[in-house]
Amino acid sequence: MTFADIIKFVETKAAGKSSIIEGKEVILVSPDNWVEISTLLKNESKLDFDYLMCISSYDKGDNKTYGAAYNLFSTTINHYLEVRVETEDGTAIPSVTSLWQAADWHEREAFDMMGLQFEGHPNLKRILLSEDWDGYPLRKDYKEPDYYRGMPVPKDKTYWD
Amino acid sequence: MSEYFSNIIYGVKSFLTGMKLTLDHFNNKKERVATLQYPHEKWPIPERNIGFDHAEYNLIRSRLHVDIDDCISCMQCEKFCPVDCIKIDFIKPPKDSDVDCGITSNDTQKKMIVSRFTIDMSECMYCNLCVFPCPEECIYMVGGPNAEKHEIDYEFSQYKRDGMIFEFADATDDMIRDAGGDKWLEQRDAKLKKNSEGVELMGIVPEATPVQVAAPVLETGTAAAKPVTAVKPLGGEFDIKSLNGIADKMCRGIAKKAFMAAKRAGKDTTAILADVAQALSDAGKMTEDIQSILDGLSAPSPEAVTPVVETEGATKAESVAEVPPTTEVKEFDIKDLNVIEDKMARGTAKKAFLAAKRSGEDKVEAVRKALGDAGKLDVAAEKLLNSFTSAAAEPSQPTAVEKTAEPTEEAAAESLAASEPAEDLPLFEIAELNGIDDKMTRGMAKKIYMAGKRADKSRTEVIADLRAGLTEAGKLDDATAAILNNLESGN
Amino acid sequence: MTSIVDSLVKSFSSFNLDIAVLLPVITLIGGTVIFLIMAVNALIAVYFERKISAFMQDRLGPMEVGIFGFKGGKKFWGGIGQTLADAIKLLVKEDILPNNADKFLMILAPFIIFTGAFLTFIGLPFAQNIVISDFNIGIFYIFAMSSIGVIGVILAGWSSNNKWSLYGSMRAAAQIISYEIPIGLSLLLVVLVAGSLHLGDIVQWQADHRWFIFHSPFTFLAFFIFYISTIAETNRTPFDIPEAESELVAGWMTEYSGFRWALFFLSEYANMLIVSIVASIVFLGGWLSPLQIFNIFPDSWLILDGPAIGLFWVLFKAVILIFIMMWFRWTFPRLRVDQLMYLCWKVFIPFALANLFLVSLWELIF
Amino acid sequence: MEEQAIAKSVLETGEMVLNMGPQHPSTHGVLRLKIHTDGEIVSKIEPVIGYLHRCFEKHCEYLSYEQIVPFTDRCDYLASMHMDHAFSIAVEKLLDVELPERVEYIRVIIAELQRIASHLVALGTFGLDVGAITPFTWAIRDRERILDLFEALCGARLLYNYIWPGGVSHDLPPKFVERTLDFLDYFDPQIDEFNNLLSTNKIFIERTGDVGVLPPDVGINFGVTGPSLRGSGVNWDLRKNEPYSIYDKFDFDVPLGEGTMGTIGDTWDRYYVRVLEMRESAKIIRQACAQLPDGDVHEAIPKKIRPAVGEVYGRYESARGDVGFYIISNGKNIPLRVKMRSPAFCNLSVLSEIAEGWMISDVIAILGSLDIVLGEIDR
Repeated sequence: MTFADIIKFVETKAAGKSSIIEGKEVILVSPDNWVEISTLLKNESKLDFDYLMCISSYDKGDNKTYGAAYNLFSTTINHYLEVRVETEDGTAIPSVTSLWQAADWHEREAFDMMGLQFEGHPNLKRILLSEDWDGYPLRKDYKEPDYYRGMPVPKDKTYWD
Repeated sequence: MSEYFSNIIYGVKSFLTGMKLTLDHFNNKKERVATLQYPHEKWPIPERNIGFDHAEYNLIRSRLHVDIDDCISCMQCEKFCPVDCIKIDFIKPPKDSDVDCGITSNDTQKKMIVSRFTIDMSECMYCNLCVFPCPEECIYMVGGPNAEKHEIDYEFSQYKRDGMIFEFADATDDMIRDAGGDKWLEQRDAKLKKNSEGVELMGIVPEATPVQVAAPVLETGTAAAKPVTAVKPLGGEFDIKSLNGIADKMCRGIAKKAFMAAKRAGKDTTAILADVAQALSDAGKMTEDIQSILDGLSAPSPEAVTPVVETEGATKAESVAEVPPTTEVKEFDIKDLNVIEDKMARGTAKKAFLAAKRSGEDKVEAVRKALGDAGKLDVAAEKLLNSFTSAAAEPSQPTAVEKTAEPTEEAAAESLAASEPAEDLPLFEIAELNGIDDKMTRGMAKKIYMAGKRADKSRTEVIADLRAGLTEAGKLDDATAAILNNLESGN
Repeated sequence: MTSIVDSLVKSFSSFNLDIAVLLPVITLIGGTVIFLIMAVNALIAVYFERKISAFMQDRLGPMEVGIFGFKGGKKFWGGIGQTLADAIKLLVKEDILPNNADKFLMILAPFIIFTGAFLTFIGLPFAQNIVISDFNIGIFYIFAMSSIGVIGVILAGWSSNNKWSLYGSMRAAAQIISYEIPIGLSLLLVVLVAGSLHLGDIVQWQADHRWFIFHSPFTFLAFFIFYISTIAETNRTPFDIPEAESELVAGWMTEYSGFRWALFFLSEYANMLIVSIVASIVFLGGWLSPLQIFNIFPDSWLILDGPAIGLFWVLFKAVILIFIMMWFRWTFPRLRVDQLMYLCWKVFIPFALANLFLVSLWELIF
Repeated sequence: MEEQAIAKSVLETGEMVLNMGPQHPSTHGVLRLKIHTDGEIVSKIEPVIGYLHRCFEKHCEYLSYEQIVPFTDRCDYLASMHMDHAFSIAVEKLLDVELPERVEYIRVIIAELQRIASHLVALGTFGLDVGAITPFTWAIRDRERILDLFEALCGARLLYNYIWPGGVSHDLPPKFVERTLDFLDYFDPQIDEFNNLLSTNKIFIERTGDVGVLPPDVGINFGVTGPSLRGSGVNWDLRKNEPYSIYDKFDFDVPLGEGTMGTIGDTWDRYYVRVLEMRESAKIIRQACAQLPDGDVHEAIPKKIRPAVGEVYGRYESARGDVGFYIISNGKNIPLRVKMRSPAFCNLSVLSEIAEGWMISDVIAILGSLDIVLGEIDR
């Protein structure tokens, strides 16, 4: 199905629950509607998005709004959809682990790097960084720590510059 | 049950197939073995003469090198480096000053003096990204088509991490000062001092570090003749391995024999080279290639020669004045003649070149004459030779001025250091003596040093002791004397 | 058959020495000889193992280290000093005992393993009359002594206080104990036919009749069961699961280094030699010349059956068997624990038992 | 009663937690597996990753597009060309560049050579994992020849920085095509040798057949891609399904697991799919070499990469599976956000699903068959 078809279909099933971002082939879903939309995308046999390729977290740059971009694909019907869920800092996004197991680690990574909270995730803890790391490195307002566990973080090549 | 047995049979069959294969490899080891015994054999470097936008682009990923004479300090390479391992500082002379920054080989007038061009090869990720944007093609990785200039560096190792920082800028402090870079010098010296004191190392700012001023600190801080860490002498030290470049086995043997004999007689580099050349021509094996190798060995020798020069003390000024000829050799090298396409003509030209060189005539004229006699002087060759005459004429003026200016300055500094014996200089480190090659001598020197140290002697006293003790034992050779002289001058 | 100890006692008897003095002297001589055999065996076997593996893998192996400047062959068989250099390196290496290890047991374990291999050599004939001490129950003695090592393996694994070591030692214990059964059964078959536990007698029987491997189809099969089981017993690929380096790091040897580890190494290669010699004596006619099989040479040729020639034939056969072991190692992947046990309990033991029964029938009929 | 209680407390058997890695011979890098074991049987696996985290995505926010390419090299260091190619495809999508034909052909040749090289390492190390050492050195021996080709191509043997957005850094060196074809001729019999030594060995089949079966639906749900998924019989190859570059011009098959030595989707199938894929890659290279057009490879390289505001998700079939680059541009020469979907990351997440209940040795074999590269997982 093309993007327009998918939108049409989603609109008939869940009207007003999602919107299209202007000029892009992307659906924007609010966290409240995400459970319904995701279930629809996964389980509806006409959509059948069985393959969650990637969850990319991103920072809108206003220190407040963060988002996750879900790249979905259907291996049976061969169509593609990008869904974005944007949230204010502190508000959780419903986890889609129960639908796509692949989301497990991707959501953990998004939490680790961007500080997105995923509601209903079975094991939401840091995955790439150590457990006691402060802050979320991929946020635009992240500052590198001066010390980590009492060790100074090298910042400059003093012998060099 | 039948499955049980068929399994066993299949198993035995597959085992036998596998064992046959390995035995085959074992028996045919002659054809099969793929090992390359590294230090003895080296991997052939693939041929390549393709490139980004000109014919001889280098593809080897090895140590970076900069032809600093060609650098116009456009900062492109620094900008493109993803890991920030290139650091360039430059000083723009004021408009009214008459400082000539030189001309690149592409005939671009340089507008700035490169006061610092540092590459930290321990950070370099060999991505080659700095090489492409260079407008003057002066930064490249050694080897490949540049192999003539710099042999590819296989091992590429240093004893200290600092050794991986290469400084390519050759502007002296005076040049920088002339160009109005006093402020930059101050900043650099302050930075060096701070670094050597260990302040802000690894980001730690200690509350009060007991400032232990070690000898090397002062050395670089006050009397820095060359900025920052020493550049690795590109020609390398002249030793017997340098002769390995000679392809013919016989010739190499003769050369090495002569080398060893000369070395045992305690001759210096130039004398050794002369001996080697003599021995080879006696044997009738002197070819152009070998001559060019020997020339190459003598060309980058200023660094190697200087210690010898320094021992001669009084004759210093004269011998420094003799150095310029070597710069001329650089201007017009035998390799430049490779541009000549016709084989015969090239041969004639080279022969003439070598003859002129040996007799000390003007090489360009000699080559021109030889070619003219042979009727091979075509337009291209004429053009080439003309470019050399003009190139030799133009920049030689300012460099000569600099060269004459330099020694006086240096000599003044030297005499200053001599007249005011460095009382304030602390005792040097014992590690400084490691430069002494001979084991016995080194041991003796160290013993004397320790005795002096225990007796709380000053630097000059210890050095005097060393000199006396070593002379007595007959171990004070040129190199050791040079080291001692260096130590004395606080260098 | 006389033994080295016997001849030593005989030669010392002229000095009229007290037995309290004589005994330590003879023990010392015998012990030194055994230790030298073990050390030299390890040096040579390791070198050849490395070379064989290298050639099978299209490599060259060690090529640089020589002895007194002599590196060996220029093209392929170079680096003859490598194992010696490695041995020296192992001896001067820092000996590390983990903090939480049971230090006493950990120090003890390598010696137990070493002792197991060492004691086996006492009863092992290298040729006619070349045996340290000639037991009339030789085969039983060797079989018993070679099983001592497993105690050391278990101790080493347990005392290291490392989970990988524990896994390794448990696997080793299970494996060695299991594989002793097919080995025992195959040897029993030979004993049954030859009617003696004495290795000299077994060889004599083979001289009188024919080699055991060719005696009947069942003894032929028994040889392969014996040989493969001994590979398992010596923990070599494809049965090297106790030290499976891709799974258990190094199994029960994980925490050992330096000299203690060298003892393990020494015993491993000594065990290889032992089982190969036993196999060659019991099944391949020991010091009998293979030329005798064909019976085409005149009897006068059999003069060549002296101890030196005998030693040559025993070692020749053993070396071939060791080469096959190495060949296996560099060809096959490793079995899994349960498959190893399957192979032992469901393949080898039933076959060995059936063999034992059938060979008895064979003896009755023929 | 009391005796019973004492006996119970003494004889109680608990699970043992085993730390496999980060320093372990067969975790293929610095992966750590927390394994709960009951004897030899593994009851639970928790992969712990991040030991090789080098802040790739954070770096990308400070580097221009050209400068990111050498960093992508270092993600999957066994298939650097694929990473370059994947990133370049994503950036080209963002820039909307038309590539010269020659560039596309060169890229395909290089990418398929790289696929062979990467699979050789995967197969060799898989052999090591199950205890066969000889196949590893044979595989590495053949890989060296490919690396020689790459060295002639761009000077580097491992991390190439060769495929740039808009083109490639150098044209093919002289005789490259001939040397490549020579290599392929040499390489074909080597695969048979490899099969005889390892693939059909009874012990190897015992170790891998029927072990660690990955059902197709589980694989897709976990986001497993590449040969690991194709081993389960799922016909899923981006080169066929969503042809990028010029893969639609070539005739090749997508090998699938068939359960020859057990069940479909077992470890042996995952292994053997890679063997077959090497042959298919060779097929593609032969075709591409035959059709290679002339042209300038630097024609389409943009002087400055400044994409318009927008984002793109570029997909690529690397040796390990489906690589994705999600790039958000804000119109500057430095991307706002680069997210890399690494195939090995998803492939590894399925390990605990398929390896639980097997023995320690099997966990090693299953892990080896997933062919992970930690540089890519941890980024």
